[in-house]
Amino acid sequence: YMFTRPPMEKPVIRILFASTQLAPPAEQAFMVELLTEFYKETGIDVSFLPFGYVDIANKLEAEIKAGRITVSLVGGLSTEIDFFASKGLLEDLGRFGALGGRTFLEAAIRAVEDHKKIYGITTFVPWMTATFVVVINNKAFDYLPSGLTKDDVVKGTERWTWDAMLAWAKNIYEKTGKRLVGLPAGAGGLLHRLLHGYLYVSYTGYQAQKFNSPEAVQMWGLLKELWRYSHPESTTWSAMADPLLKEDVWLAWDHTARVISALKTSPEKFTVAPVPKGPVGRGYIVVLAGLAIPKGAPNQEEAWKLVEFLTRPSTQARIAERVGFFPVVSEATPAITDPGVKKIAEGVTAQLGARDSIAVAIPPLGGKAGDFIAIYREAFERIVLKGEDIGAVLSGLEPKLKAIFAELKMPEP
Amino acid sequence: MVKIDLEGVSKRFGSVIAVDNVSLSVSSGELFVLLGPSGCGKTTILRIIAGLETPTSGRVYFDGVDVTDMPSGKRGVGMVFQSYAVWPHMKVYDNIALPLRIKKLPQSEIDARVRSAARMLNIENLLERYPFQLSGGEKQRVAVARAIAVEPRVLLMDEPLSNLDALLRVQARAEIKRLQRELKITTIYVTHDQVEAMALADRIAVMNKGRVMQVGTVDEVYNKPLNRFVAHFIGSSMNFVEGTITDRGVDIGFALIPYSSVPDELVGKKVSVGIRPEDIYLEPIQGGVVLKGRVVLIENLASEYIIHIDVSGTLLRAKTKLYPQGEEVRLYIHPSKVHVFDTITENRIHIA
Amino acid sequence: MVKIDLEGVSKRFGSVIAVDNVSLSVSSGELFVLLGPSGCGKTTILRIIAGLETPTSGRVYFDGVDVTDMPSGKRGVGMVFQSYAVWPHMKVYDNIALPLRIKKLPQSEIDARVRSAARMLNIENLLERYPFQLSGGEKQRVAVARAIAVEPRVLLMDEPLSNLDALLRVQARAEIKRLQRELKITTIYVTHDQVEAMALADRIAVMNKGRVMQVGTVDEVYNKPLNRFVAHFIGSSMNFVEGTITDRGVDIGFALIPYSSVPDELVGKKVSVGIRPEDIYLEPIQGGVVLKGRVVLIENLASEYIIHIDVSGTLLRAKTKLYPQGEEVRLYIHPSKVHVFDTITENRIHIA
Amino acid sequence: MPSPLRKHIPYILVAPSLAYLAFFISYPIFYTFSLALFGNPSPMVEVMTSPRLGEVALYTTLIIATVIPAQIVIAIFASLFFLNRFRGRELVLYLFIAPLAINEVAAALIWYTMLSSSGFLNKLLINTGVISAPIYFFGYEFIDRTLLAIFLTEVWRATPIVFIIIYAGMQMISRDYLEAADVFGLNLWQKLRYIILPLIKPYIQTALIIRTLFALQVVGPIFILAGEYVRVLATEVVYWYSMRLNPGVASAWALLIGLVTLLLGGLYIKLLRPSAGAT
Amino acid sequence: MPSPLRKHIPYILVAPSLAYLAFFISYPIFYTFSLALFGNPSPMVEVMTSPRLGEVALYTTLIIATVIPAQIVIAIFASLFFLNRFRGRELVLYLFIAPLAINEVAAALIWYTMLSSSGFLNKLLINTGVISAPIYFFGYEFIDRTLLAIFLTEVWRATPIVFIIIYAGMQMISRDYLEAADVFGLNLWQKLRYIILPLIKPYIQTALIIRTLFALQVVGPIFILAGEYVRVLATEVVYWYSMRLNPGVASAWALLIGLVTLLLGGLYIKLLRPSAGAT
Ligand SMILES: Nc1ncnc2c1ncn2[C@@H]1O[C@H](COP(=O)(O)OP(=O)(O)OP(=O)(O)O)[C@@H](O)[C@H]1O
Ligand SMILES: Nc1ncnc2c1ncn2[C@@H]1O[C@H](COP(=O)(O)OP(=O)(O)OP(=O)(O)O)[C@@H](O)[C@H]1O
Ligand SMILES: [Mg+2]
Ligand SMILES: [Mg+2]
Repeated sequence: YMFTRPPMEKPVIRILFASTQLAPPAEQAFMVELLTEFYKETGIDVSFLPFGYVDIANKLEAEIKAGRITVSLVGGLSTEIDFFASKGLLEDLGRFGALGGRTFLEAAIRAVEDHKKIYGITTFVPWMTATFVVVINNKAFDYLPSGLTKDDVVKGTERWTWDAMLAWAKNIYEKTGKRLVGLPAGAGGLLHRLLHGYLYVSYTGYQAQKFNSPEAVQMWGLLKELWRYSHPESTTWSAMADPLLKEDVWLAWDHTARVISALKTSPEKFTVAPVPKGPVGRGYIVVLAGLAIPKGAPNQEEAWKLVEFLTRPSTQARIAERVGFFPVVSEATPAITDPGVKKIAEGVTAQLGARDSIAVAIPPLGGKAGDFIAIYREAFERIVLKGEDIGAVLSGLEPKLKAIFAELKMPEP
Repeated sequence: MVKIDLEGVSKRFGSVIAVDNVSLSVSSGELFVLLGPSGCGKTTILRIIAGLETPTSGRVYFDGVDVTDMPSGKRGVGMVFQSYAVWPHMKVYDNIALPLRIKKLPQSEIDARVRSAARMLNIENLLERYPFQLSGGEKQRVAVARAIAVEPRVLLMDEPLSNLDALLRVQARAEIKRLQRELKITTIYVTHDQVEAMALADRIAVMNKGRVMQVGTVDEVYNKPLNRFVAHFIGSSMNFVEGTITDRGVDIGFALIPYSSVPDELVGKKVSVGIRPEDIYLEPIQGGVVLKGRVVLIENLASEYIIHIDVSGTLLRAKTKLYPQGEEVRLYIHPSKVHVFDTITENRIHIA
Repeated sequence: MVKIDLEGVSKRFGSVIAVDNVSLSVSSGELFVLLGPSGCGKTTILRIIAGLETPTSGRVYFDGVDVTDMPSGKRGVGMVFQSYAVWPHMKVYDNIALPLRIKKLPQSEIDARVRSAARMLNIENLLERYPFQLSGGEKQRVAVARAIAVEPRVLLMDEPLSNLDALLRVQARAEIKRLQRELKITTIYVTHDQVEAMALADRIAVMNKGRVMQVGTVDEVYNKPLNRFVAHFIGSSMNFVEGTITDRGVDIGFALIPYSSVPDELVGKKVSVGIRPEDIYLEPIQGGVVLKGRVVLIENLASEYIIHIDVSGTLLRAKTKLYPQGEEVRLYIHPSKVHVFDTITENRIHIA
Repeated sequence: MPSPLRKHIPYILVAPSLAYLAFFISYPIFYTFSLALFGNPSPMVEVMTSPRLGEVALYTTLIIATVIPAQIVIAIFASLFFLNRFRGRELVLYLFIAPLAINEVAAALIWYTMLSSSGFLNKLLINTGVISAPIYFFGYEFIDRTLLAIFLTEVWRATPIVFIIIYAGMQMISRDYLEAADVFGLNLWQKLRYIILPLIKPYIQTALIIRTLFALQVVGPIFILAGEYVRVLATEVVYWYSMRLNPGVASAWALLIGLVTLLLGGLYIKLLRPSAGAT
Repeated sequence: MPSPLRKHIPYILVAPSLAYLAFFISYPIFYTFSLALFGNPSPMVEVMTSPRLGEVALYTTLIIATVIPAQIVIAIFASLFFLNRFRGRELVLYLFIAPLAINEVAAALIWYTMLSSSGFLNKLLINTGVISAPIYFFGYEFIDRTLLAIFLTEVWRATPIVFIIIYAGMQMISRDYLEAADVFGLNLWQKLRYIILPLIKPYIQTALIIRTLFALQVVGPIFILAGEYVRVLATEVVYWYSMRLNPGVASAWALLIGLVTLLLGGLYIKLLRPSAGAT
């Protein structure tokens, strides 16, 4: 990377920042830009090193063992940090005290608390987040079913349920003759997240525990029904931005990163809403990235300064605009200038801040993640697409699901 | 059974004029031979008649119908290519049979024709071979067999027997002639072999540099060559002597060839006088002019001799079966076998 | 300047025996002609000498050194392929020049040799053309020019002039002969043209079905053919008459060819008697046997006639320059020009 | 080259390349085998008993068996067409070859966009009144039409390669042979059947091998056009490798691709053995 | 075919295919252009001013400029070698072609496994005492060696295609021409230089075009062997399309690939214009 460093005036402190996130080149470039500003401000020269998750773990372990630690700050998903913590690789950040001028979102705080419960230390500071939202073409509001208002949807009230969404889709279909719900059921789509992290949680309270249960059967029934009003091309869509823009669909559920381009292009067309809730609650997945300091790391004070810099509302706003990860502090959203990004950020904030929400994390299954996902997708294919008997399919797949967790000696989430 | 007419046909390849304003008429059922030096445009004319080449200008007629733009396959011609163009991926049998199959002849007829053509060319035992397993002459015979087996309306043969030995050539020539006569196939035959040309031809066209120099029967071309080129080209190479026409005949320095009726306007004209070696006799002939010379060299051609004779400083070649007795010889020339050409235009001067 | 020896060379292609136990010896600097019917193995022999084909058995020696396994390029041969094998992607000039460039001759020498070879074959004006822009005869001349320009130790020519007209052929032939003599290049020359063979050859080998039938000078082969095949093959096709040897000569039914000293053991033998058309005279000759016959057909070959004569039921052909007067003719044959062959072995019987 | 000694020269000349063959070619091949065959359960057994095998075989066969013949036929006719020298030939030729330059993923996207329910084609047909409701090409319910779209995309994108090879072959046919065919009255079809096709057999063979090879490896376009629901050998490799994180089973599928390729390759070589005489 | 009327026949015969050309070929091409060029900011402008362009150009050039020439050279020598008929020839030939049947991703994985620090090669070398510490081929610090690994993988995997094409070409050379070369004393190199190479120019051209085309599209192996640190045109397409979900910029990169392909294709055609005479 060629960028001209400013002339060295004061003695420079160099720290290494290893991260599993923002590895793609353009995001790296953005980080370098951001860190240059940090350097100008503090005189601390940060080297940003994108690494694979396994590599960081190995590196930290080796360095700690050898007693020669080079990395001062680690960025990663909360689940990855969980793994580092479980190996005792992290410092307690409790001693640095609170960061002023920012309010962390409910869900973020909860995640930090969870870790504290297990490891007894503050393992990380929330850094940024991503989640799944519902994006609505404003035209759809003309077809709201009785008993549902725009406000319900935007604010995510009690009445904004999966059943309500079904009624809405049905209403649209009956009035327009079109199937305007969109789901990312294509090859690269994240449909499985909708299944285990949203619908299952909303209907059964768990991602996997009650895989084969009457509640689950009810949920699948709803999805089958909803599919009838979903665009048939959904099975080829891996991201909803395009179908939304082309108005192939009016109601779409997808990951924030996968709808952002639609909102950036035509922010005025769309509304971003939290996801609907189910009988048990508003289940949703939160993907949270955090910052941690390795045990015995050099220049910890400087690292903390960097943590402060990265969680500042203004920095958070810029991250949201440039790389599509969303703020974890509520002050950041108003600072976002791009109207599309801002809309999503509002949706995310609404979702992360909702009281009845059940936030779950994607279970860290390592090599078994693929098998886990495959079970949900197979259920979808057989129940929804092929119309097989719900009970039979679920009973058939349940042992496989249980086997995964048994093998990993993990509780079923 | 087709009459072929070329009308002012020319063909240029870039700056090369391969055929230069040729008009020809080949009668129906005729065997017409094209003779001429290498590169004079014979192949090009055949290709134009076959429809493989579009003339740059001029028209081609079959039985009076303009076929200049008719696709080759529709013209009903059979052709022996100079390069044979035997299809390499087919056995000899199939090479000969394919054009017949295309015509949807019954299987038995095809088989009969293939075998009869193969018999004519002595390749019956090669029918199951691929072309790469054949010698040069064998390949050439396959090409000939293929062309005659289709019994075309027009047969075009481009040096079809050039790679055959004398015996086989005589045999094949006779077979071709027989078939051609029997089926009355209009045939145009390119050859370099003058004996072949004479043995076969109803008429001959002598070409040079893309032009037709003379068309006529063998006799006409041989005995009354229209110009020096034809005289020189046909037969074994002619003796040429410079001379002048006088009122009593042609004065060639060392002799006077007497002519009785020399038109006045010709007197004094510079001429080239051509005499064929075979027209120079070592024994007296009736009405012959006598020359005296000295034998310089004798070439033995097994059945005859070419005798080089110095006649007052001019070297003449005589072809004879008799071995000359002694060095000094007398030569006899008959005025009717002497060809007189204008030195400048090179055209024949008729004189008797 | 190389002496070439073949020792019991055979070549089979699958079940086909192309060359059958041939032993030959070509002297250094000799011009040796291979003659024989199409498919008799001439090309195969050349290819074996060139090193393009490994003999199935037998050995090849150059100056006594076994070269049977020597790679072609090392043998110092130049070859004119029957199919020309002119490289299609090179201009004529480069085709002729490439082998010289390979030899690292100086540029000026290359240019001189290319131009001189081109001049010899009358293709100077074609040097800048690609092969596809040439006529058949022109391509053939390029192949010849390429082979002679390298001035090889051994020159192999496979029907090098078959596509040229008579005049050019005579010219080219003379040039080749001159060059060959001058540089003393051992040359093996395949031709179907007997006139060419006779004009060029120091010695001739007559082949048939992969075997050598006779090797000798032109005179030997023509005048003393070792067997019926050679007699039949060489010269214009011979008249054959069945006969029996008696103590006074050979009885051919309608005449007796008298011989003075017939060995006793031959008397009563059935023989084939061969007489060449050119050895049958229509005018009296000294010591000739007289036959009476009736003219059946006269073929006009322009400079001479082939006269078909019925002699007591046997058809004889005579070649003559004289047109016969009347139907009834007398024929004269000289016993020394009569060839006698054993009817069964077909070998010559020496008798005088 | 006659000498018995010279017969060894090629061997000596290529001793290094033989070592290369032995090591760099054989080792990786054995490695794939071991990855695919050993394990508990053996991935290969898993694949062979998997319920998806039938489906995969069906779709793979369907695509290979329609796309490749179509491409060969189109390429042959295009080659015949381009052998004629006509005005503007070069331009048309370049246009015809142009799709080659487009990435397969890009090509699939283009066709997806063109054929999707709100795409160009439907708009055109609706606006011109040919149809009133859009024709769906994509989605699980319309899997037959999706196959058609895959067919079109593949043909569009990859025919030029087949064309380049076959065209090169046709250009090599000596003009003499075609002229002889013309003279003897073979029409275009007969010329094709009796002269051209037999002579370009080696090219058709090359084209078939190369195309089969690549057709068996196509993943991106299928994922784009059909999502997960048209499963072929290659998508299984990717699926097992990158979604299921199971290199063993992925290798087993890859090995199957290899086997099918070799099998078809052998078949082509057998069927298209050049006639003995064609050099 | 002389007739002026017949001159039109090809046009008439292919009217449908011309329509096909006009619609199915041109439209998608224009579509890519529009996707790549229009937008705010124009993706093309974004690409052309992106700081990655230099890096991408460097690596793309490096890979193309080493892999393809190496493949052509290897393929030419392999073809020469396989023209000799020797015992076991077929077997060696099949072995040589075999990598063709291996999926590119699988091939990359195999090589990764073989060359990795704990892989087969290092084990072999360490066990035989040639080296004492493993040689690293992969990782950001060893990017030069990673390029070598990419080179090896690509050459291993894709040379057989080049070989098949060039071998077909060499087999078509009339034996006469080679025999004439033998007789006139051309050695192997001279024969190659003066006779064989000029005659197989069209094949080398075809091979170059096809290989360049595919080399410009290789993604999987690069991701596997080099992670994200060796950026070439094709990886940018995939990156922007599936990681950044930005079809505009992806199209712009794809268009660049197309342009480079056409450019190189044009160059090959120009440089390898067959000598006027070679039919
Ligand atoms: N590859 C082959 N397979 C089988 N037979 C062959 C092969 N090559 C040549 N022959 C046969 O070998 C014999 C000799 O062939 P060769 O080419 O030497 O004849 P040739 O005397 O040169 O004849 P021509 O005068 O016709 O050129 C022929 O009968 C020919 O058919
Ligand atoms: N494609 C071409 N480009 C340029 N010149 C050509 C082309 N084809 C033929 N020619 C020339 O046209 C002339 C006539 O060629 P043609 O083949 O008709 O001669 P030919 O009389 O058959 O000669 P040969 O007896 O040698 O076969 C020759 O001078 C030849 O060089
Ligand atoms: Mg000719
Ligand atoms: Mg021969």
